[in-house]
Amino acid sequence: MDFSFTKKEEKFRAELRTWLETNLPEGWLEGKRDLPEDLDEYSRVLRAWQNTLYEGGWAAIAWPKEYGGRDASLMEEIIYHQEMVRVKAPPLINYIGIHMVGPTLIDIGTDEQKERYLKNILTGEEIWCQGYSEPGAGSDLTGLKTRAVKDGDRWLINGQKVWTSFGHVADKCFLLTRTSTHPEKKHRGITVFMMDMDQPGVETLPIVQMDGQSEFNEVYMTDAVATDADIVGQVDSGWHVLIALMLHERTGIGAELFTLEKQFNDTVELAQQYKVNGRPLIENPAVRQKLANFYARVRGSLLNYYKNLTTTIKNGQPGAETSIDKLVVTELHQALSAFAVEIQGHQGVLLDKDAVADPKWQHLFLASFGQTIGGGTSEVQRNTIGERVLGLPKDMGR
Amino acid sequence: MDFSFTKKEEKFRAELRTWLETNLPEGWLEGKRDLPEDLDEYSRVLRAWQNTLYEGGWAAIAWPKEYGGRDASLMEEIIYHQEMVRVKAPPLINYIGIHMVGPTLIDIGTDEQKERYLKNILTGEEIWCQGYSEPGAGSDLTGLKTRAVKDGDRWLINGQKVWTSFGHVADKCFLLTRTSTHPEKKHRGITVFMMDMDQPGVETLPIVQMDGQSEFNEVYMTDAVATDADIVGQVDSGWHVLIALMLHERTGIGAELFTLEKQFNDTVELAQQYKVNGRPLIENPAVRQKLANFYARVRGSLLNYYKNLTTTIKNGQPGAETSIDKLVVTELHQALSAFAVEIQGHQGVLLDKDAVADPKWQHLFLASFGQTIGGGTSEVQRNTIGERVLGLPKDMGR
Amino acid sequence: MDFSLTEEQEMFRGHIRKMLDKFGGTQVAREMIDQNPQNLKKVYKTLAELGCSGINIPEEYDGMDLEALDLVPTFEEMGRSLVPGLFMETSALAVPILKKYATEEQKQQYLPAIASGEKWISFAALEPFNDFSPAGIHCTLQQKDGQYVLNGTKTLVPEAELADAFLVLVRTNQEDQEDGLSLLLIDKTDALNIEKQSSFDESKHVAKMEFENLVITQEQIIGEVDKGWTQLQEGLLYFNAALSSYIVGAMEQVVHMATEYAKIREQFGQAIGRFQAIKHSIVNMKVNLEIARSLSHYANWVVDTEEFDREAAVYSARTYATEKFIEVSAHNIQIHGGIGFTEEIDCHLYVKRARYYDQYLGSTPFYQEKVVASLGW
Amino acid sequence: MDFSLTEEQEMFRGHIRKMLDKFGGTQVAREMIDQNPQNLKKVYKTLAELGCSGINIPEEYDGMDLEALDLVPTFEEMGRSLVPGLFMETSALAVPILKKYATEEQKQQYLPAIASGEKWISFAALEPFNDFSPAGIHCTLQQKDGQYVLNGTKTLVPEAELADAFLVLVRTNQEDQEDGLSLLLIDKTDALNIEKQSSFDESKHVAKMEFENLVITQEQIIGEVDKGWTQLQEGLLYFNAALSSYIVGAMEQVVHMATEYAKIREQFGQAIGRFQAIKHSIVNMKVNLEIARSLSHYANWVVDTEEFDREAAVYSARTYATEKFIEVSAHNIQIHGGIGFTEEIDCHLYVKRARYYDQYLGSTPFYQEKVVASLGW
Repeated sequence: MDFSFTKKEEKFRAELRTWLETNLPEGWLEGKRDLPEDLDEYSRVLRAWQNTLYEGGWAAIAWPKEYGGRDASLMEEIIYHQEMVRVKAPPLINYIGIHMVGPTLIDIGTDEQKERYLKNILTGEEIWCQGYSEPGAGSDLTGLKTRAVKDGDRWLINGQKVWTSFGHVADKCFLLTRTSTHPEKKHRGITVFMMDMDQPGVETLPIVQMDGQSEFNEVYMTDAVATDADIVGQVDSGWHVLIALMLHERTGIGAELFTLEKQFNDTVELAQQYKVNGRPLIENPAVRQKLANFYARVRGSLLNYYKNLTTTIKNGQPGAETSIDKLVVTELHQALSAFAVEIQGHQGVLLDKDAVADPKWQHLFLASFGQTIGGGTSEVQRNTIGERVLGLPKDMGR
Repeated sequence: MDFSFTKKEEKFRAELRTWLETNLPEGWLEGKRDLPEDLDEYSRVLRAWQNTLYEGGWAAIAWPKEYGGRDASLMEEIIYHQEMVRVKAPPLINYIGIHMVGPTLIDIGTDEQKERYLKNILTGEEIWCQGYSEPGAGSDLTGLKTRAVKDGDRWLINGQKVWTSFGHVADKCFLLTRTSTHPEKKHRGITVFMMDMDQPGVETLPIVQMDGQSEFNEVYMTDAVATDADIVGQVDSGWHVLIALMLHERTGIGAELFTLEKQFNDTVELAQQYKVNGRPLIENPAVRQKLANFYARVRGSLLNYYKNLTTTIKNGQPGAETSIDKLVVTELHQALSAFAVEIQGHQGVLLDKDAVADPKWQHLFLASFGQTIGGGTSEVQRNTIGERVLGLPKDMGR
Repeated sequence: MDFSLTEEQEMFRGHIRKMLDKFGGTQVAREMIDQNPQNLKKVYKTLAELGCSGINIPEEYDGMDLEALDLVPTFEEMGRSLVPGLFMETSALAVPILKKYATEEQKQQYLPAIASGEKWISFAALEPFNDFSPAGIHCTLQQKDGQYVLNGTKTLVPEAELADAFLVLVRTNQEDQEDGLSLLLIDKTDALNIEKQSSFDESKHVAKMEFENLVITQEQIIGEVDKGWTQLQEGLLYFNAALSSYIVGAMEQVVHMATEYAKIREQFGQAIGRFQAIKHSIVNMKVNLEIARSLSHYANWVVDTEEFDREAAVYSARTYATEKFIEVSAHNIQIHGGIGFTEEIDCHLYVKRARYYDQYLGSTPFYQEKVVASLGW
Repeated sequence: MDFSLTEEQEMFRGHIRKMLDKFGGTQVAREMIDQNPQNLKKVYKTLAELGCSGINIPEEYDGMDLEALDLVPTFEEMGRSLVPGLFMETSALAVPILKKYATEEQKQQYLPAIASGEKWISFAALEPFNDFSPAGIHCTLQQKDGQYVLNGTKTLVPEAELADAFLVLVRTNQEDQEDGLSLLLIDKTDALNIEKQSSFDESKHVAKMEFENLVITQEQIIGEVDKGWTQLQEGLLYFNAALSSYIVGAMEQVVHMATEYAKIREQFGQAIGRFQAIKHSIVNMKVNLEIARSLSHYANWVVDTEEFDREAAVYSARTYATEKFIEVSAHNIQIHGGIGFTEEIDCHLYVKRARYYDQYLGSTPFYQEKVVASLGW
């Protein structure tokens, strides 16, 4: 057991830190971190930030050097996430391109596809979204109904997607479609297309979330067009593409955990500064006990993540245990943000300009309800852990 | 809404209370409540107590007058349970006879059966046990494998029962057997026999529980004998008998709730008397908060029971809502007894003569684990509530 | 013993529900998010026409002289649709306090106008010191040049823009640690400095009020001077009993939503209500609802008696309700999955209201201590 | 970074497990219920032969001079089988205290004998005042006629009948509120008044010790006089780190039992592990186990460092482990159903041990306050 970083890793951290200090938008480190509210303006700024990352060689560190990456080790990825959380870096607008589409294409794409797409992903010239969920297919992706039908030398796509992140700014969509029907084996007959978002057959509508944000879209496809060259992998073998893709999603949960740790530290600070009739909350024994309880759970999840990471490094790929990380971090996010709002007492329900402490807490509390749903609900995670980690019998219906 | 008792009800309570004061074993009300440890002696004392009840007309108040009961109303039954809990009355050794077998025979028994059995149930001359669960049939009674096969004019019974309460002292067993097989409709083909326990083919073995008690038995039947006259209802229609029987189990959960209330009051007293370094526990804010929390839950369950009882009185029979009472009271018993042990700190793990407070808490804590299992596990109760109260779709496998 | 509402009470519930359904249920609350109180005002007008606003007002002041329990169906139905506004503050806080402590003149001035639905009263108690206790009240009423003047800041005053008057808790005595407060009734005038605050639960409006040398007359003081906190506790018993009913109504709708959705939503070829993870979660919600309902019905019965557990029962009903309301409304979102996280579906309205009430007028530990203390433990 | 035990440590675990399996796992603990310590003694002899008892003892005292982390596999495996006895008290409490505070003579006297498995040391700290804090320690060591005499009562002394010596916490200064205690090491003699107590967890023996004018020499005092509580905290860091490992091992066996039973037990025509109520309950147990394990591994690493979170990490590991051990062992009974409630199946052994350790040497709030205070919050 060894919790230290190697010299090489520390050098990597120092290099990134120095680069960030020079290249983050002006005033960012000092707290001037407002992003434009206007969507076009917002996406322009974030594309520019991604291009800055690209030019510094920091856009996709895990990619092979030949495709513009750094061949970064898992530990370096971890350090990368730690540093980005530390400086509260602007969001990566092409997250899906960098972390999902790119690695998948590098793995199983054709040479033409690599040539055509990879660099544009890195520079932010082409932003990607993913078209997975549908109104009737949430936890159960095999229920998808969006159909792609061959029509001469092109494919016509019809159907609806929901929860398409970045759909409103995306140029391309990594789209799951049904190309044939197998009532008994529903995961067969799925094909992944890389679809142009900018075409007459594609329409997007923002989804307004309960926290007032619109990070996701509905995407309606009416005779949207794609070609054979847009297919990832083989026709009808989309399920394999999905599995390959999931294996590349190696460290995203790490970023979540570092964010959780940061939020916990902020909660402690909140308790030290927030006063009830002049007395800081931290003097309240019940608050102290709850902080100690959260401390154990937050530290425990983080350490458990490191343990799973060690296994991942040794085995070369993540195991089903990572479902534990996802389950734990999202449920803790929810509990912690609720606690941070609750301890503020009656003024804790005031928002934005009227909030007494940092207004982020109220927003985090609302946003936390999406976390235990998106990316696989807690119920699905528990099934995965039960069946794949513990070997319990499979649920009905699958 | 009206929480008062009628004059008739108060008269009933006064009559019972006076009778108990005169007829309880000597010294009982003053706290001399030791029952013999020796099993034969124990059962002799309890049979005598039941006979005392019988002679006073208090053995089976809900039975019709013509069979030796009082035609008591539900409210009178409630008062009966309240008073019995109040004086910590000795256990009713023929509980199963009085509350289950008797009412079922009165409802669907033949005249001969009524004649033969009812009075002996009342006097305690014949103690009954129930033979339901089997090693492979716990929550799912349809899985039972004990077989009764016709052999001339008698039935030969082979199989094994577990969790047969009072099996070690019982004279008769209310026994579920399989008499025919219906793979698709497993609840068919079940027949209820009233089997003699005192015969060569029947052997009982005590089950030692985790709390050191042995309230239940395993019963092994090897060519045990019964006759047509011993069948309750019809051959192969035991499921209907079971349902009829369950409708008669009207107020048992009330007794549980009154016991819970008593234990909660005792917990408050414990907190008032138990000292940490000279200071009573009740001065500890965390203990006070938890007591308030239990107060709400205990009062809430009790009030909810009264609400369900009101519905029962209006509809003439209990609804599926009673599963809520069972679920809540057993889980609260568990939480409350754990709390009572926990607040005793390091000395809370000392037992019997070394216990610092009433040693009953440690025993109640251990016994509480059986409550969320016996009489339908909490999981089964939740299914019942979900399906029968809320109308959610039925689980798989049934 | 009969632990159920009467047929009349249940019939009354039917009227209210039908009326609120006509207004589109939560639509009224949603319009308040858009600063549009037109339908809310119509609802209140109808409630007054149905007699709701006079239920617990004595006949001599044009009311029906009924009891807290008779208000339960109204509160439960309002809670089901999350109707905001000042009904609870008026009928379950101002009215009991006026009945018990006001002078005959004050009663004449307010009670008939409340019964007829002409006057709605808001409650200005909380302050920026985050403490709902006598020590947390710094707004001060002082005698100066032969008259009273009021100075200080109130926060989180509900629906101030709709109020005709405010019940205000102020400090009149700096020495008294246990109380030293007084209750004022201040009519809405342009002289009042009211500023809308940004609320987490946008369908429940709150405002800040700043008092700067506001002149107050003796006639505006309700009850005994320096005994305001003590008198308020009596009013809060009625308010918290009512609040628990309101929340029970809201919880019932939440459980209903979850149950119905679980019956029709299919995943993995099954209605999701068939999965025990979902089924048992809804069952736990239902159990919490039923316990909350039983506690709340009893609280509304006991508050009009002198039973020893009067306070303990009311505060238990309040804390159990606020605590479980958050829990069930959060589970409701989880059961709905993605769609439960959208603004379009009602789920979020309930979780926001739950959070609002949980943090309103004292925390769970605050009320738990009151339960224990009131029982003499 | 490498968050895993080394191959050597894992290999060592294999030896211990094989050995304990040979003794029938929990059979050794069950024999203690029947007052039969023969196999327990054999287990301890074998542990000493394998070198376990000398792992963290310096080479100059015949030990292996390794670290707390190297004891983890042993503690986890002992926990898995609930092996009682004084291994933790000796190796994870007495040894660290002796190493840090004892005189060279005291070290010579005890450390080699511990390394070889000749001496096992019990811990007499708790008293009938239900308070594990300096204020709760009333046993008093006084100077009288030029010698020290000890008076008072200790309770819940573990496996006193098997101990060769006792580490005893006594008061030496009546004025000092923060400390004023001292640590003694008292060899077992017939003069000691030891009385077995009836324990809730019958496989973990405890006893009462009464001291009446017992003469103590200066050489029996470990470390500085009047600083016993402070010194003890240092030892308790090691002890609590070890305890968290022991509990992790026990929890692992509990999760294993539940998982395997859920795979084979059928009801309603299905393995019960297919029902989400059961499946998700076991998953929650597994998640708690893994978090506890991660906390405990880190605690045993950090205790031998000077990291700022050394104390916070150890006490977090302890409270998380004790709390979750009760929870998982209770769920294990529920998952087993009726048979889980019998004496025959091991379920109850774990829930009893869980309760025992949860209440041993301070409650969860006691340790939570230590966590927060140690971080300077």
